[in-house]
Amino acid sequence: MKPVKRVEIITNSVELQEIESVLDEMKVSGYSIIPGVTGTGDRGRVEGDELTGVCTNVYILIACSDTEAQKITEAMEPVLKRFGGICLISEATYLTHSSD
Amino acid sequence: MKPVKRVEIITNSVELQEIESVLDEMKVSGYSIIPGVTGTGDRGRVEGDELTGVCTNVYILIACSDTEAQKITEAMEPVLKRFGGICLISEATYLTHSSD
Amino acid sequence: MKPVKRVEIITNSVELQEIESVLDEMKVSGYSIIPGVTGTGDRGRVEGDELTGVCTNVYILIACSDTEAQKITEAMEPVLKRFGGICLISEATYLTHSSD
Amino acid sequence: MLDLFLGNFFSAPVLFFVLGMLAVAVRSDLEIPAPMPKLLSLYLLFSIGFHGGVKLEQGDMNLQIVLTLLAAVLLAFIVPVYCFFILRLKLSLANAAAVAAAYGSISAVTFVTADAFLASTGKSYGGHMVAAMALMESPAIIVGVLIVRLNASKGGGGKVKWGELLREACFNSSVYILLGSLLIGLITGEAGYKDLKPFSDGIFKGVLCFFLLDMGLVSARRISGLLEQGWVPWLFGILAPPINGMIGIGVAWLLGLSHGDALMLAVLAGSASYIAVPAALRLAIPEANPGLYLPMALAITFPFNIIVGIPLYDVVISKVLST
Amino acid sequence: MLDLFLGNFFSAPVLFFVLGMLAVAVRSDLEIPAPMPKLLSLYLLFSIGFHGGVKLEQGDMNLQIVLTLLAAVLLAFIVPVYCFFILRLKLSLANAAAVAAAYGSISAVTFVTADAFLASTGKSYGGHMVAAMALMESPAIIVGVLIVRLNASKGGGGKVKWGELLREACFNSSVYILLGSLLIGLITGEAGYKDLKPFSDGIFKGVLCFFLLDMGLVSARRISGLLEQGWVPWLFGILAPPINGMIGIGVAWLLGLSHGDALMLAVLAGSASYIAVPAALRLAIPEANPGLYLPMALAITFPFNIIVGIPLYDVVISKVLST
Amino acid sequence: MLDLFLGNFFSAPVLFFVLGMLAVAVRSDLEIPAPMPKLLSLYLLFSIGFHGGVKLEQGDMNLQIVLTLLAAVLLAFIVPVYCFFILRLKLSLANAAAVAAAYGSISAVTFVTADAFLASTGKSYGGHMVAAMALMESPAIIVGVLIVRLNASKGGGGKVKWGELLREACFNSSVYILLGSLLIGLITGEAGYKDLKPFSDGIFKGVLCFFLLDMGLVSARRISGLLEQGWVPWLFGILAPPINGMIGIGVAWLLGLSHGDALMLAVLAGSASYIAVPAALRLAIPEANPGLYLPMALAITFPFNIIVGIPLYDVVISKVLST
Ligand SMILES: Nc1ncnc2c1ncn2[C@@H]1O[C@H](COP(=O)(O)O)[C@@H](O)[C@H]1O
Ligand SMILES: Nc1ncnc2c1ncn2[C@@H]1O[C@H](COP(=O)(O)O)[C@@H](O)[C@H]1O
Ligand SMILES: Nc1ncnc2c1ncn2[C@@H]1O[C@H](COP(=O)(O)O)[C@@H](O)[C@H]1O
Ligand code: NA
Ligand code: NA
Ligand code: NA
Repeated sequence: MKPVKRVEIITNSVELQEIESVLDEMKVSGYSIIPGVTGTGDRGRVEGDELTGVCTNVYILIACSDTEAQKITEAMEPVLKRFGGICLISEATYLTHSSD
Repeated sequence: MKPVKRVEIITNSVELQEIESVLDEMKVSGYSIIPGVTGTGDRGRVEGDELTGVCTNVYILIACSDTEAQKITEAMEPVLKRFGGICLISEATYLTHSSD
Repeated sequence: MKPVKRVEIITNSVELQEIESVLDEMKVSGYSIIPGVTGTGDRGRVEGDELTGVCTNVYILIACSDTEAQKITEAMEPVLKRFGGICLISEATYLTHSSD
Repeated sequence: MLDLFLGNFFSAPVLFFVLGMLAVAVRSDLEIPAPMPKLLSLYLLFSIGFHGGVKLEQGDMNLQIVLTLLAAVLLAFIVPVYCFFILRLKLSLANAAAVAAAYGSISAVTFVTADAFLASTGKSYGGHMVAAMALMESPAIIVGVLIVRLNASKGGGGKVKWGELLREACFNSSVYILLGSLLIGLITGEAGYKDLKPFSDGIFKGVLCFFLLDMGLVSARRISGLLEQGWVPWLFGILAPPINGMIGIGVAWLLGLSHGDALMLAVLAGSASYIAVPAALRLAIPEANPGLYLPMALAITFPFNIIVGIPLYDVVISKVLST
Repeated sequence: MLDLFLGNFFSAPVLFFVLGMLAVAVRSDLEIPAPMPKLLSLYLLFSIGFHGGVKLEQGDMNLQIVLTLLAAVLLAFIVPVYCFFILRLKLSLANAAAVAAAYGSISAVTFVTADAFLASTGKSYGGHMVAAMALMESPAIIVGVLIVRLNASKGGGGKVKWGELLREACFNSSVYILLGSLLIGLITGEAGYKDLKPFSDGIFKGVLCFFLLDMGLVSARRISGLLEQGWVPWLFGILAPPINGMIGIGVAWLLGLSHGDALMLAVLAGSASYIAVPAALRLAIPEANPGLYLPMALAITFPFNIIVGIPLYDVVISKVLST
Repeated sequence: MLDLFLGNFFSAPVLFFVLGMLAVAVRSDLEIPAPMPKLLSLYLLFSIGFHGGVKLEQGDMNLQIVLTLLAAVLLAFIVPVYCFFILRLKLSLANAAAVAAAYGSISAVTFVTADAFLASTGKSYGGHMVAAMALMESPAIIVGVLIVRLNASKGGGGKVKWGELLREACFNSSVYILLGSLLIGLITGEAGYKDLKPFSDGIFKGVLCFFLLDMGLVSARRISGLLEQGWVPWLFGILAPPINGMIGIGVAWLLGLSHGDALMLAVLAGSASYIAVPAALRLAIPEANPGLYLPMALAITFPFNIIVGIPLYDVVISKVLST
């Protein structure tokens, strides 16, 4: 059990590929994606009923170290500014298969 | 980056419309919805295999201020009492496109 | 409102039945499941595009007491070691229909 | 007569239903992934509604049709009331009202299966029976909620939003697609039918088989939850269909309906709702236990009707109408 | 002439579309669950593409076909430019460019509905019109993004990834499945067609009805969002289709196209994209409001074309081509 | 002979498969949204099982059929053992056992594609080959797990739940729906077949095309992961099918099977599982790398069989059986 940061990102699903490549470049040890999220925010309702997927959000959860969290939020800031969405950071402890 | 409350609500999907209208009336700045959640609780198993959607839960995440969190939990209490489900509040910090 | 632990488990969906029976045996008061999660970790990409469901993860959220959280993480450790995935524990407060 | 039962049992739709139930028994991982069952059920409602509309356009409106529709609605109001008084002997107010509402309403898939059964015996029924089905779906919801409100002690629970409830009763998705497709069938008539036939008719029985496979899975999964509820649900779930079915046949006999129409009315009266009613009750009577009314309709009454009820009603109708 | 409009309105596809719109009006809970609409749209594109390829294999390549394809591409580049200058009078740069791009592109479902309309009047169109549709889908995206970049003040927003954008314009899923199926139809020809006919042809119209039911739901849900946007979207959304349609008919007349080909070109010119273009613009012009360009194409122009536009273009073509 | 290969390559199902692979190459966003592929695969299994049952009902049971089924099961036990010893030269214990299990099992979609190929050459095969397929699906899972357990050092990993494993081997969804549909076809016979034909037969080839489009996407996406694994997976993935296929043909020759039955046996022996086996192994041999056994079966062997294997086996059978 070790302390980690929980970074949560919710944004439009068209942005997913971009964000994933940012995370992959950063070599974060792992992340999880929940598709099919709907919601409301400054840019109005995202109903998820479109044919395009343009109107669906995606939820990304990353458990990572302090420094990684720092880097991720820095990288996310312009993306969220341009495309909307939020990024939350909270505290947690971590139990993993590779923790010894 | 500013501190926020993370309010999480999990309840039966038939309640969603009601909850959304409560949130919209409160004018919370945003929220996200994950559909298709299953689970177990005091009211038994929610298997999600019905034709009605009666047997699916929904997960709602709201990042908001202290006072908003307070109001939401007050509004949720009778709903959860009547229809089941849970409401969790935790701490986080917040990075958003509109934060300056 | 009472303090609780938020236990989050993300692992391969083939493990779900096993984990659920562990939780049911422990008689935790409730848990929620989000299916269809994808992700990346030590065991590579889980794309979710297979026909088998072998390549999908599942997200499990349990709001429980300290001791329960302790027991769950102990029970999860060998499972995660064998099949991969992560387990996060964080703090929250709890509003529920049965809380009086 | 045994022939008829075996013939029904060994028809493809019923066998696929049984295959689904067995899959749960042997713990196979077979499943029709969501949301396909929902789509298949929309398709079946569309198909039956559209075909009903086309048939209606070809026949002509007469007094018997009007009386049949009136009788159908009347049944839908009366059945839940008498069921409630019986159920109240053993169940709580909310549960008795909810179960009564389920049994006062109808099961469209039972109707569709009866349609396939009837076709295999070479008989047919009038398009207005589809309208009867749509009309019978929702009154029981209103009756159920009324019962609870009239009997409930003051101050309990939230208030009922009657406007919402009525709107949902009239426009819930199954009533809506059924009546909508019926209307469109009525408007486009034979020409429209010819265009849509390969879709609405050709693949109909195959889709029904697939859907019943899922119904078998879903209903078998629900049985375990019922085992803790004692013998009351089982007794009611197995006796209500034939009794209500016989009431339906009685009405059919009074009105002088054809064999096919009589069978469909019996099936409507004898079946119980596990879609529209539970969806409405979950909101309107949250005190009632969905673990009771849903599996009773789904895991006892539905299989009973599919396997035993439909041929039973058919036999009785043959006897009764020939007198 | 009124006959034609009523005949179109009372055809099954259009009626199902209207049924979907009404469902939203009465707040029915009817919905075609995701991701079915996406699959149905893939099916329709496959079917129309495959059939087009088979038709192309049976005809022979000639100069008129080549000219038609060239003219189609030209239209797809010019229409968004002239639309932009009109829209810019009332909208912001990004919004004007985005709406212009949507209207410069095409709506495949409108094309498919026109196909069903044409079949019901006993006429047909050439397989190359499917190729024209594929070619007309993406140029407007590039035009839209170019417009924004050329007019934007320096330093605003991120840089455009032109490579990505071009790739997406050429290989987005609708263009890809359309051209791919067309090619496969071209290769397998009549023999392949016979094999696939019950799937690609038999159930086609039924699937179209189901899909239009969903389009009705989706487009009606979008209307409310438009009410806050004033009259500009409504005016443009209703005037652009007939005007662009007439331009298409003019081109058809110049090229001496057949009635069927002319109708399809008019429909392509007069329709607006609510799938490929919004998906691309959400990334490429994030400053533009998807709550504007998407519902304009989906909730105003699409219904207009389905209900009024198609028979209107047909009437005009009858008049024009007979001169 | 080249004709046969080209004829196969330019058939609609194979072309759609290639279209899917190319979509990944050009990074199109085309996808068949989940869970549709799962449903399509259930449909294909249902269709092939049901048709097999009907054919079985029409033929009669004889010694050759019994011997064929026995031989099929024997193959399914022997092939993974010999494959394991070869693979163990280069791979870890767990990986070698897992890959061997995949290749000892079968690919139903390859079988289905061979069915379409056979139909296009005017030949047919016996319904019992569907039973053979069902019987060949699971033995290799048990062999694979046994190998690991017998060779593993004590104390490693959890214990195997043999009961669970056997149950899953016998009742996993593909075996279950295949055998269930076969039984129902056997029971309902010609009459049931006629009823379901538009669904089970009419749209079959179209659904196969759509499904292969998805298989193309899925298998192409998997190739990249294989590039890091060196040449062993490629060599084995391309050599195993023809070798195992030839073993199948040898058995067919010994038993004197018809051309159609021989082809199906070759395809079963030569194909590898990417559904049932990976699902079982992920739980039973978690030490094995799913990034190895899954893409080998899916991205190398499946395309090989679809494009080259099936016509190859056909040619060899023509040569061998004519001697
Ligand atoms: N305060 C919030 N809490 C939870 N989710 C939010 C919040 N604000 C925005 N979101 C999510 O982020 C998406 C885009 O936000 P926006 O760019 O503000 O429209 C919304 O559709 C929501 O799903
Ligand atoms: N302790 C818990 N942790 C996580 N989810 C819960 C918990 N209790 C209840 N839930 C969720 O809330 C739903 C309704 O709860 P209940 O009303 O207690 O049956 C359940 O089906 C679960 O999805
Ligand atoms: N650091 C992390 N943050 C969020 N999710 C993770 C993380 N590591 C692993 N996961 C999830 O757990 C799954 C299995 O992890 P692994 O066993 O490390 O491959 C991944 O596919 C992810 O969905
Ligand atoms: Na009833
Ligand atoms: Na256009
Ligand atoms: Na094999």
